[in-house]
Amino acid sequence: MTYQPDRSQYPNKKADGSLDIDLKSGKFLKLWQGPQHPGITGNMSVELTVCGDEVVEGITHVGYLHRGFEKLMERRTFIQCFPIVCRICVPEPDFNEYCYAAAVEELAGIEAPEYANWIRTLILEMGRINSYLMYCGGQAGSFGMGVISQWTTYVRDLMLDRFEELTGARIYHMFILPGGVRDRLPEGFAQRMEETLCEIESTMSDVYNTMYCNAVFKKRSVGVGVIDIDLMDAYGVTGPNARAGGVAKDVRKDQPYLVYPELDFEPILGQDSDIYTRADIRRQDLLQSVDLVRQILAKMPEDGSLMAKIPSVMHWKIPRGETYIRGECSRGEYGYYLVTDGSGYPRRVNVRGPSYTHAMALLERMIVNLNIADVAGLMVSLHTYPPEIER
Amino acid sequence: MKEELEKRIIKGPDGLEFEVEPLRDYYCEAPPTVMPAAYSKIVEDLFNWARSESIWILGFGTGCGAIEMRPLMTPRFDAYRFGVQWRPTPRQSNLFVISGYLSVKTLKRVIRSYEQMQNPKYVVGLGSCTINGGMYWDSYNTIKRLDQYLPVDLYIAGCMPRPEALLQGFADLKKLIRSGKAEGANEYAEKFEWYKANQKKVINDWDMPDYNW
Amino acid sequence: MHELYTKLKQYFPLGELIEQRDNLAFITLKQEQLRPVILHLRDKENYTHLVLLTAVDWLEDNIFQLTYLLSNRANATDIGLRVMISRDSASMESIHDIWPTAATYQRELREMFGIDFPDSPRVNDDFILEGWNDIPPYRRDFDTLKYSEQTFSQRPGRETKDPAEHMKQKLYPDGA
Amino acid sequence: MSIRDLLSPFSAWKNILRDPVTIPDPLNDRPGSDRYRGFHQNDNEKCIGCGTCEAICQNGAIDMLPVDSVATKEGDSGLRPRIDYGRCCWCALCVDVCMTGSLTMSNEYKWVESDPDAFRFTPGVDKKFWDNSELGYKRPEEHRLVSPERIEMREMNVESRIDSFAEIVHGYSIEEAQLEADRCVACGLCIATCPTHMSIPDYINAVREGDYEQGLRLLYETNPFSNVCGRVCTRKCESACASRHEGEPIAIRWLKRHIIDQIPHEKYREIIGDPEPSTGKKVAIIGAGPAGLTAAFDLVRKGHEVIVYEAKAAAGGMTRYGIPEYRLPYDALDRDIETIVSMGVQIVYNTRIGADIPMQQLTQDFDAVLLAIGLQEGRQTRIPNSDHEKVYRAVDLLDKITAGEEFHLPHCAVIIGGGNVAMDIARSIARLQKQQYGQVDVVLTAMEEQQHFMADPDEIKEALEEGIIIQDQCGPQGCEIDQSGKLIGLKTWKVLSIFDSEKRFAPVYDNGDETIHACDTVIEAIGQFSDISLLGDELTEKLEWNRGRIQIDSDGRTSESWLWSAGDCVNGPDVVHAVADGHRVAASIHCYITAD
Repeated sequence: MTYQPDRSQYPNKKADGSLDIDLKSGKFLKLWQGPQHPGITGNMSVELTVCGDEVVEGITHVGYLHRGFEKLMERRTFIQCFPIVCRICVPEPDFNEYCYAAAVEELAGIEAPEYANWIRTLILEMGRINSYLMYCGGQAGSFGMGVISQWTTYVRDLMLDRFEELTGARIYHMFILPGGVRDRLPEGFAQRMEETLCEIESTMSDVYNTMYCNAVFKKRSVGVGVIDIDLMDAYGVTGPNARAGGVAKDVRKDQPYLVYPELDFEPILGQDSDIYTRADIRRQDLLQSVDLVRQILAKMPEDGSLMAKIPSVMHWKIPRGETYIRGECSRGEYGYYLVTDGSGYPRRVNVRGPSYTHAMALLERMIVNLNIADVAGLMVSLHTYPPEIER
Repeated sequence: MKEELEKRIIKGPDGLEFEVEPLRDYYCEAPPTVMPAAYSKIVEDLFNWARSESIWILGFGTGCGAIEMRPLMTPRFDAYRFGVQWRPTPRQSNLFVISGYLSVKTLKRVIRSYEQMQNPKYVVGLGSCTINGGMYWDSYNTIKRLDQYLPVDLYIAGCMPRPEALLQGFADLKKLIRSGKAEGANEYAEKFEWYKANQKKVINDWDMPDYNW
Repeated sequence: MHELYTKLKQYFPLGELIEQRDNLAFITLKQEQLRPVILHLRDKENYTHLVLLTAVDWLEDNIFQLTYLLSNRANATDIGLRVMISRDSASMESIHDIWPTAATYQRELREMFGIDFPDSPRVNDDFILEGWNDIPPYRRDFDTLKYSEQTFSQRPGRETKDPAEHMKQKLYPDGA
Repeated sequence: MSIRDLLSPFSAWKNILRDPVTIPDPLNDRPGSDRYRGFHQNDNEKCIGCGTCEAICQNGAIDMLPVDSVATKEGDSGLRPRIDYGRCCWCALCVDVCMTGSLTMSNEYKWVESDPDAFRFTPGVDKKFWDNSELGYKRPEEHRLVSPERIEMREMNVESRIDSFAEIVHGYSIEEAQLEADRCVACGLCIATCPTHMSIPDYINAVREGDYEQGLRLLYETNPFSNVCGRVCTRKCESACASRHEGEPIAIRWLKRHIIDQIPHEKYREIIGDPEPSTGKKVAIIGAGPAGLTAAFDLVRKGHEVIVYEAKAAAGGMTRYGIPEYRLPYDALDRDIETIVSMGVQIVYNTRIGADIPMQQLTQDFDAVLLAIGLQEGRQTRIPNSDHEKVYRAVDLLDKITAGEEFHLPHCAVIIGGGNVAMDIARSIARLQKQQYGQVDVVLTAMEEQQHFMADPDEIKEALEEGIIIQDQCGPQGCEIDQSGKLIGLKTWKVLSIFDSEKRFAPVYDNGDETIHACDTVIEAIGQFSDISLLGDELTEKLEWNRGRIQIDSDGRTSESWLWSAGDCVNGPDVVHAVADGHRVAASIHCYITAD
């Protein structure tokens, strides 16, 4: 028994395909979800036009977090850019550090030492775990299950403790810099990490029982927010969002970077492409990342060089060139397009966050005909972080 | 002006037509006034004690610092035991935590949210960005000094401050409130013209009344 | 990559090829060649995924470089198509009908670089900025520090001294 | 929908039995981790105020300001970083780049204030509760953002240089020079230490940019002897270099030489520019060494007529007659002199003032006179038998070698002295021995321990490589002569200490530890003095004296208003000091002669 809304009042389409919404008719209501709203992910907003309790049009508004990184980086030297890039994505900052460092290394002709690459991979996977844990809490919260986020935030905090002892900071680690990484693993790190991983696994099994095997959650997420397979390319969908629809795309496999070729894993695929499948893909991805962290700690060399020889950072110039570096973050493809012009400053940096396409064009398309109550759930299920949209 | 702010005639479900003028109907034009302290010091102290023990934060993550709010709301740091909790609407909140940098676009929303909060209300600035621009000191889109636009009671150093530092901040704020020094709302009312002038200097498309609550 | 380039060259006049990596190359195109090349790559060569669309301001040459980065999901290779357009009244054909998601990129370029994409949906709406009244901020001739100093007030009381100058004043003020 | 989906959420109830995870006292239970990047600390003893932290801070969070407790001195600007926590992002780039390792971070992170201006502080000066915190971020050992190692200078190996007077050092290639220049953080601490205050960071920047013409222009602003100083400068600047603290100092001297090497000599004049129009004033300079010629260069540029009187057949003074060719080739010196002459300086050679032209003549013919006669006479040890004909002064021998005069090359020489002149003569003799006798037999004795020799450490290292035997802590006691009157050796005693508790020269020997260094020649290289007989009795009488030296004021002016004195004869032997002196007196003379 599916809900059949009364669509007799719906607006007609105009010749150019847009909707003919006459606010004066009294049939429609404008509803702002965000920026100050509990049902929005971060500081952004969606301007909904509703008819009854169904959305007829949704327009994403971003820019509340715009700091102009791409401009600021143009007036910072290559080393000075390194601390600022992580701010582009708060919940998972490390991909910025990695992509930026890798782009600079490629254009400057530097190769990071192997040991540093192992540590980088470790940090990236830890970051993915964190991001997924945040997602789980958010997804459950968007459907009214507050307790899940209480659990996942706690275990995420344990992971932040590991980050803190490894990198010296909780959120903005500033640890991966062009040329290598800052420091080696602290004494006894692997063991404490193992304890944290066990805690995460046990929490995730609780989450599985209470969220994924929950009639309420299933009822609200199965079959809702389906991304058709033919939308994947048109809207540039990547990451778990694409894999939930059976598109086997994982940058870690397709264009392996760092030490991923030496790790044993397979991209996790789904079929149905709805909110539930995406949530489940992310849960499995999280567990896969837990496994990858274990693999990394088991396989990584005991010790090695941390930094490649880099030019003196005070006068570092990079010859003219351009490149694009991508990595598979928890939300999809994270990329840095870097252009250099032979000076000591980047000519242009463009950050391609996965949320850019997911939260703008895709969300606006998916939100139509959705129940107002499901808007938050859909938005979370696309796993978007506003700061990487507007940078 | 945006279409939805224009004056218009609306036909209600019962068939009656009525005029809507959003800028007049949805907002109040009265400027804020200074709230005098209670007549007796003992009563005022009692009020302040009560205020200090019920810090209700507006759930508006204006910048990166918002990410450290969630650990505070959850069992590990559990700010609730200190009388701190989060509310979804400004009407129920008395503390606005400005979590870091404010883009001009957000500043506009922050001002609206702040003005909608009930007196007495407090503002805490998180991190370098609220003090002197932080790492966005040369950005064209972020304000540099929060105290030019809102009265700030406390600043917490860090980029971003950890949950423990925030708890320290709440503890200090409580002391401030108890001692009767957290008079931001009154200061805002007193220097209302100055604050408005500063706000309007950076917000170019000011399409709302000066005071909206 | 070279193979593909030779193949494309049979159909279209192409500029130089820069092979950055095994799986990433950049090809420079004439403005009017962009649409046919993109359609060819998308439909015949399986470059179905638009990774990004962005611009680079070469102020000294009075040129905007538009970079369309296309990805072939099957063999995991990327091609960056570079189109140079004049900075004066910069305008470019929209490709939102090929990839709907391009409309977002075009909106951003319109706002941040001032490059027009006629017919692109909502291209003239405010996107990231609100009430912006200066030249588009990503242009090289926009000085963010200057703008910031003029618009926002910094906290007073900062001063600094140059070590060499300070030592001169302290140790050899008369210059010898 | 399965029954499981209804029941399984209830499994959460098992957490009822779990211990709470809440941290009881989060304000005190949670210190930052061992490498936490918390609030800054600065060790003010170690800090040199170079401002590199300020330069690298992308947030403009750091100001360099003077503090009361630190004085400005050589190698320490006296400034200390003040950090604005309204800007800082705790990225620790300042800690990473800190040239001395003085800047670190504690693991403290709680700081709340009502006053936004309170967040500016000078770590280590303004007392904070985290000042003594042990934990926190310190730069990891390997993590260097600026290379601590200098680019090695290519030079001739021992085999090919030992029998040759060809220049040992090859000079940097452009790539090497740029890498070395990149190491410079452009703090400018060196400028104050350089006697002539060359704009070192600027000309290093010119190397980095490849703008050698600008580099040369900068060099000539402060030093017309850049060919010379680029090779043999005592490079005091490198002892004030910020890179010295956690690595090797920048090779400032070699970079200077690199600029010189890159520009064809013909272009120098064009780059330096023409002198100012003539003023009609005349200045006489006695002595065509670095001090005299630098002053001449400055004065000629100002449009004055300058005549330099030189007793010897060639100009350059000690740089020509004292420094051996393998360190400073004559053509390099000639280029510097040619440039100076090309500006219009006239040098009258083989003319000794006092003997050929009386001093009074100069006072009549010129508006001002500069005495820059240097230190040409070698000091003697005055030990027993040191008046033997086979006991030489190093400067005399070096002079003969330069002039190409014949002298009896010793088969076996003992040198007394541990300074650069001792090294010069030892290595010159060694080369000649190798050329003529096929083997080196030179012993160098000095009173100091080897690590305290006055000589440049590079010189000592190279001397040892060339087969010179160094015997340190040997105090000369007398020359040994056999019955036929032939010199057969030098007797030394072991030195226990050289100075007394008040730092006065008062050597203490162990006379039981006696060594006879067998040899046929002893060479004394223990210092030089000036021959001031040229002044004549009348002038000597008139002038004011200070411990055997002419009394001068800070501008180099003597008690006679028309007479200045400059260079080694005032300051002791050092090329770059002489150059600095030349500038100083030139400025003073210019003031004097243009005043009336």
